[in-house]
Amino acid sequence: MKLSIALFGITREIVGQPQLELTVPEGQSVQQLLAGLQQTYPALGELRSLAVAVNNEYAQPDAPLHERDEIALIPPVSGG
Amino acid sequence: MKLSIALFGITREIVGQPQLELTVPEGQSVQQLLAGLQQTYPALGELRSLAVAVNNEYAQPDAPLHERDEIALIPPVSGG
Amino acid sequence: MLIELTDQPIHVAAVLDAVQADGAGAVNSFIGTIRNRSTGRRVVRLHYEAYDQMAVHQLRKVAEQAMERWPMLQKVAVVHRKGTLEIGDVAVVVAVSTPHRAESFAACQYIIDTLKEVVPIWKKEEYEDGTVWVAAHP
Amino acid sequence: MLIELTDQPIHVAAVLDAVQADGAGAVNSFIGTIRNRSTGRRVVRLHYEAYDQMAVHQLRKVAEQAMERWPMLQKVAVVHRKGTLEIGDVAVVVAVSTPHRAESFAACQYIIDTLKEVVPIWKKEEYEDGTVWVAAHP
Repeated sequence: MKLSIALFGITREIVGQPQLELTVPEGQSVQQLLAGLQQTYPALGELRSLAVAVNNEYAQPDAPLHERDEIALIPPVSGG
Repeated sequence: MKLSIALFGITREIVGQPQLELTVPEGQSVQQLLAGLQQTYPALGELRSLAVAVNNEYAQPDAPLHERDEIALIPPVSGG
Repeated sequence: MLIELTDQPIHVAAVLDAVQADGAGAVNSFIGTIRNRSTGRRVVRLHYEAYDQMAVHQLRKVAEQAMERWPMLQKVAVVHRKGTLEIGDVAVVVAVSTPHRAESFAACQYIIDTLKEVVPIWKKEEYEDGTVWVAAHP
Repeated sequence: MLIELTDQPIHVAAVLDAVQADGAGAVNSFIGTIRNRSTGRRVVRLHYEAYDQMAVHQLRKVAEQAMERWPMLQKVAVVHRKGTLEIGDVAVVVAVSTPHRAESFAACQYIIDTLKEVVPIWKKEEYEDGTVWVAAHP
């Protein structure tokens, strides 16, 4: 399936673009997605934390992803 | 000695005037002043509390009063 | 430090501006306004009376105590209204600025809590059928 | 409930007005401004970036959680700025109104504390000799 992943802040700078288009096996989990990305972009693994948001909510590591999901990487937030 | 006592809020209403002029024995304490006033105006004794301010500070019960002191009765405050 | 007792409407934005400081990232403020209800009775308006000189002196002391207790406090402003106030009117504004936020909450709360205990200001609530000096009796 | 993410300067007085309610005697507000120093370095300006739709959704969730936890909360307003901010600019304003003051402090502090943990907004500090994404690395 095809996933589109929105990138913000330092993840956008690490990857070098605001959006990533990936083709991954059906039913891939949040955890598997992160593992793959951290292999391709080792600097992602150096962050204090890295969460995945699915449809505007923080997703659990074992949550399966779907093609229509709005997915984003969430590096450590620093609002306020 | 002569004391002038400023009255506010409910104490002003109980006494019926904003200022009391009293002649008391030299060296009278805060406590003695209060006891005398509560005898003359029993309604003062029904308040939740009644403090005496001397020169803008709360006075201890055994503090002696002086003729030039700025004295005020302080019923329960309710600012804010 | 801005300490004021006034019979004029309080301009909240001006009080907040008074605590702005380039080194202060956090401003906490408390605004006390006149409620339309008190212990279940409908309040029509309120009358605040103050022992002016002592009130200002005690307000200043409370602010100074806060600055001793939280040395990182940058600026403090306390403005209290007196006279007759209508529902919704601002009775008091406390504002403090600090580099970090936790202290701004603690210091602001300390100031308003202590103000309500020690500053000689009295309010008389007016209802449709009478008036009461708040907290006067047990 | 007023929840807003904006690239325009925040008008603090308007945010405070948004939580006024006749039944609310207490308004607590927190204003976060840009400091000229961070961990000892001189900050020139800041850049805030947000995941807009999730940020607004999460801001709303935080406000709703506060209203569940403090059912006496009358109104809540949270406005967060994004884009480039200069020293002294307002980055965030949280304001809550309650009938009694203790809850106003607790609820306001809960909202800003939780906002800083969960809302997808990121700031990059700009110094004279470089930039850093705040809190990104251990």
